Amino acid sequence: MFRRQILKSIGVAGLALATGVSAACAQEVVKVGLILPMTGPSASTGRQIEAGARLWMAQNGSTVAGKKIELIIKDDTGAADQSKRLATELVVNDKVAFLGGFGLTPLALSVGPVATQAKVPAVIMAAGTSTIVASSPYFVRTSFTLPQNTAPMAQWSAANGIKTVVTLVSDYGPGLDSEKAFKAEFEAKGGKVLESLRAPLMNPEFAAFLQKAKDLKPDALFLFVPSGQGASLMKQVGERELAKSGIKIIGTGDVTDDDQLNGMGDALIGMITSHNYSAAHDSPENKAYVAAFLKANNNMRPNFMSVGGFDGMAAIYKALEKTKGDTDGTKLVEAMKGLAWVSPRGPMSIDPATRDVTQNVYVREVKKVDGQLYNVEFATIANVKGSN
Amino acid sequence: MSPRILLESRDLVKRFGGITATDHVTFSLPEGARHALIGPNGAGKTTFINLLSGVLTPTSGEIFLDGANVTHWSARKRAHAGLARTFQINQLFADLTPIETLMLTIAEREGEGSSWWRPVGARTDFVDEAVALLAQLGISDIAHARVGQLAYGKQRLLEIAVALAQKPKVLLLDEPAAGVPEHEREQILDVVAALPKDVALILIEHDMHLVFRFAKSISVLVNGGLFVEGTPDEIANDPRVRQVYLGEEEVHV
Amino acid sequence: MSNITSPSPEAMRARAVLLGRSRWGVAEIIFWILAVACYWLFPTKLSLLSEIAILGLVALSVDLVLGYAGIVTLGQGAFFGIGAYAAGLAAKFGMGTSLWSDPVIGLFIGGGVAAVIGFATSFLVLRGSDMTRLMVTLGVALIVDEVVNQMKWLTGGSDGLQGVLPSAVLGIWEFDLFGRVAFVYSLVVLFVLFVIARALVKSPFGLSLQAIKGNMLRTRAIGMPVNARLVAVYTVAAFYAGVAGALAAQTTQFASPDYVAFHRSADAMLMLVFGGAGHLYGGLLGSIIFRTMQDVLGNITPQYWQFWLGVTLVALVLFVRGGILGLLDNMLAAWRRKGGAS
Amino acid sequence: MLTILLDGIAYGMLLFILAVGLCVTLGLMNFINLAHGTFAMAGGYLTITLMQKAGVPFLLCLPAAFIFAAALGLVLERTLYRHLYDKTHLDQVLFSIGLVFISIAMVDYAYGANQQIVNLPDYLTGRFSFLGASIGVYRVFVIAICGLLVVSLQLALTMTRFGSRLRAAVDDGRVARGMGIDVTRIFAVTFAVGSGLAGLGGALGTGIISFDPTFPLKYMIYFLIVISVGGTTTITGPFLAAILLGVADVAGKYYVPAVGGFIIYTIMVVVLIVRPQGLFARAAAK
Repeated sequence: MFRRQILKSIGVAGLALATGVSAACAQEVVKVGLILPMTGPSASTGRQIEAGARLWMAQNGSTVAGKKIELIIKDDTGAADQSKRLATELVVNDKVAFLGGFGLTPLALSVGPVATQAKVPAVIMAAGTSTIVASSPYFVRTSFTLPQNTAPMAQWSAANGIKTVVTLVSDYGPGLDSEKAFKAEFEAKGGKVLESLRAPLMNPEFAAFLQKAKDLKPDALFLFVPSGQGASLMKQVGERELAKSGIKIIGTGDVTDDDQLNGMGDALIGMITSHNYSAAHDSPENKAYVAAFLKANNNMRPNFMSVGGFDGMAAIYKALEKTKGDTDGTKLVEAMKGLAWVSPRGPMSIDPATRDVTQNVYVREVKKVDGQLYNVEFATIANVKGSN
Repeated sequence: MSPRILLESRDLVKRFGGITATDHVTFSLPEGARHALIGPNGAGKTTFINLLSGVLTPTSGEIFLDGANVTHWSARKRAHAGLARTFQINQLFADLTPIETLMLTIAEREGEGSSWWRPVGARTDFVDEAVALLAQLGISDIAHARVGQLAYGKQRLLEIAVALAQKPKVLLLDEPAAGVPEHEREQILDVVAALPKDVALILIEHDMHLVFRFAKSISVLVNGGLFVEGTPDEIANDPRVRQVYLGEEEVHV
Repeated sequence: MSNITSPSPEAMRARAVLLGRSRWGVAEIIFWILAVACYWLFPTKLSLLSEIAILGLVALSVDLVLGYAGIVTLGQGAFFGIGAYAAGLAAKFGMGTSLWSDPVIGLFIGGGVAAVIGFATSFLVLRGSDMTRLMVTLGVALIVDEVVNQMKWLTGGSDGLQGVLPSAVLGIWEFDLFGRVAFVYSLVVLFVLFVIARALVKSPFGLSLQAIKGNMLRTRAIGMPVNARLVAVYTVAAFYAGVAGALAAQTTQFASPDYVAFHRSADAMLMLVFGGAGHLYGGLLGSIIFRTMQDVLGNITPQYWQFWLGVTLVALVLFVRGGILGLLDNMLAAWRRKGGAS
Repeated sequence: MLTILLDGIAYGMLLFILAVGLCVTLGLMNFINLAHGTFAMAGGYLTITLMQKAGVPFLLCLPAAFIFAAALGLVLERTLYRHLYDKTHLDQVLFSIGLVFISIAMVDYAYGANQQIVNLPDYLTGRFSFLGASIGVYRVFVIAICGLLVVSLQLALTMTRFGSRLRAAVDDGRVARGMGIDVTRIFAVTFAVGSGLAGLGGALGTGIISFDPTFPLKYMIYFLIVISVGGTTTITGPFLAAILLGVADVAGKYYVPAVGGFIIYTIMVVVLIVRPQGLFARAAAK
């Protein structure tokens, strides 16, 4: 009698709490845990992805294959140890069937081991370094990769009389990725990269680097900075009068981010960038998406991060449909492989071999369209693979 | 044979910018000495003590402790070589208790200061020695109170206890009774008088009554220089000292 | 000194009081029982509890330097980060298989590297006033931060250290997802280091630290090698912070420049002062309250938890002398005076 | 090369205006106010708001920023800082870190986390070439304004009665009080003026440096370097230190970007050890 008493009071209570009760209700509700930087320097990324994801659910209802989808948003403040802890809690306590979000590369990389150990699919809706997906069999990406967005820019530059280029990138994963991709593609096409400059990721002061670029007098200056830093970079580019001294300003779409483009001033007009999404993309799906997004987010213009969130949810819904609601992680990842659909950005698919995103990449020019600055696309490179 | 010289200064000078606080002082303190150092305010008495105890480094001249040239030794090294002192303004550990203060001093003396595994008080012989010292100084009643909250007189006694806990060969007492109310001065006088014979003592004091009762020899410091030295009788009757320092007051020896 | 054969009543009482200083009090034992009980009380919050244990260890290392020896430091976060990277790299190159990546070995590597750097920089802290010590320790922390960011080939720069794969603790307990092993492991390491710190603080060495903090002039007059003691305690504290960093790297299987950031040192000092510096438990208490408050407030208003942190800090300095334990001490003393007990 | 030098001098001058208030208050009351950056941020964000929302011309924002930050300084000093003069350095540090956290959270709430930019008026933008190097108009403007401020500060200190009383109080507070100088009132005024200058520096800074909520933390380190190298007993000490720091920082980032930040922190630690009272100050007899 005495022994049973002890067992009841200490052991059982703890265990029941942890596993028994919550397992029962998993059948009806499928939880999706999004880990986003809602605060800190990349807060704009978190805000855009959340808006994209919620818009998809608003348009496609919150039930798929008989299962009710519940979205849980967690703020990791852009700190990798927080993302990992939140991922563990989402998996262990909330029993999520999907993880998603990951505003920056380090945040995604820290969650890799958790997804692998817990066998839960993790949809990358932002982070752009090419090596991330390979780091865990449960990663699937619906955003973009830097080489994917950078290579077309190099091809266009070589084809349009640009012989020498200086690159200036932020000194972290995606930055180095885009620097390497640009240099490889551009030099393959006969161009010459004079110097690869790197500015610190946190609290960057671009003045000295821009001055150095100006002194090297290249035909063009290639720029990459994370979403959120484009405005202050372009202000200093204007202030240094690089364009006036005959240097063409090129870069990836991260610099002319739709979220900030309008506030950057007319000095930006004429800048050429390459990216996988522009709010001015000419397609019926995009027109509907932008209109709905503006209405739902009091005129905040959607940027490439928002479609990462929007298409991330699309992939989750389609995977659940394929597995008819079965939330087994491995089956879900298998179901995602090879998915293809038309997104507001254009046709896209999940590469079955690498689980990375294959999509069109567009070359665009900054133009003023009825009073607002947009990246107007004028060339398309179809079905660029995410990573090989 | 003449008693061993424990502490000696040769041509000691200390200048602060333009001011000469110690002016070529040559001085020696034999074993068992009961020596008083007197002089008007600003005569450089405390500076001289600070030079002897290593708190200040001399501009020139040398200091010898028990024959060894300690001129450039740190205060810490001199303390280990057997030179202890009290301070004119109490310099104690406010957060510790008297028993802890003495335990610490004894531990440092015995080289046990850096033992970090056994708790304070494991060495019961240290504890007994500390308790005996407190009893000797008559402050056993406040053994476990916070030093910061002790009465000023008790703190002055604790200063002497700490100096004694270092088992010094030479003890420099810097105005031990300064600021102590009248009725408690007697207690300090008795303690100073009862100090062990083999310790050489220098006492800085303004209270002439105490000086003449305690000292076997006296030095008079004026403007940093050694004005005159001698037995209490010689000093009391020396017209120059009277004129410079004692003023017209009649002194009963 | 006449040799007293049978110890006098005062001597007996003095021995009792002095030995009483280091006897484990009831409150202490309850504290640790509760800490262990957390394993069952909060099964879903184990990773948070491990983080609290680790932050407690960093606050304890600041307590040794600030609470006991009186050295103001804004640089303990640097040693935390160094420990994290050293242990992380050991786990990474050990690839989860070889001896190198055994967590306990990792602790000594993390602590050891931090202690070496602590020893090297301890001489900078010996001279100067609070202000210079504050800025020197801050300067050292910034240099470490800069080095971590620049040595990308080793530390992974801003992306952080990838591929940290600690093997099972002592080859037996694999780090599980639920954070059970991580919590027990962190708590055991914290307890072991706490016991050592407690002995150290109650020993003549600890007493000499309090003396140095109390009156530097007198410590030199009684022949204490002050600089040697400060170097020793600064190095030990660096070891403690390094081990905490190693624990963090192993339990989160990650290390990033955020581990060497300024806020790590500021938070550690805040937790300590909040709990009460110079009470040994101040750091532990402070980390529990600080981290739980951050977690609770963080969920309500993620951005503005820092606002409430700032308000508590200002209120703490203006109204509370000596943190919570200081408050308890004063209340206890007041109660004892009123009650006319001893 | 000349461009980098001028950029460095402009940056250095700006740092001096931002830091001078802290140097004097530290020297005067031995008060470690790590939150000095919040007044600079106040000036900066006020300018951003006035220009973006109210379209106030940039030149009007400068005096407005000075007055606003000075008023903020006066209020905080009279209400909170007053209670801290007799507290330990540790308490002062914790108090000011608390203030920094509060200011970061409030600005983050009001303006969001990303960097704010200000579109300067046309007559202040653009560059011209001088001796073959292209010089930013705004940089020259900053050098001019800051140069004016430095000269007027120096004159105020040496010529005016308030200046002499301030210097006496900095040299030895006790003696100054003995001579009947109301040191606390002098401190209140100096604190306000120092904060006002920081606010003005913040407003000027919107053209050169980027403003985000973490500004006070990011620039606290620069202020500490200016104090440790420049010392607190004179005005010229921190001025020379600020210029040295400005040029070293900009040149460092231009020539040896990998090692950039490393240089200035090492300078700080070395100077603190070799000459704790500062590179340029005479040994403070305090």
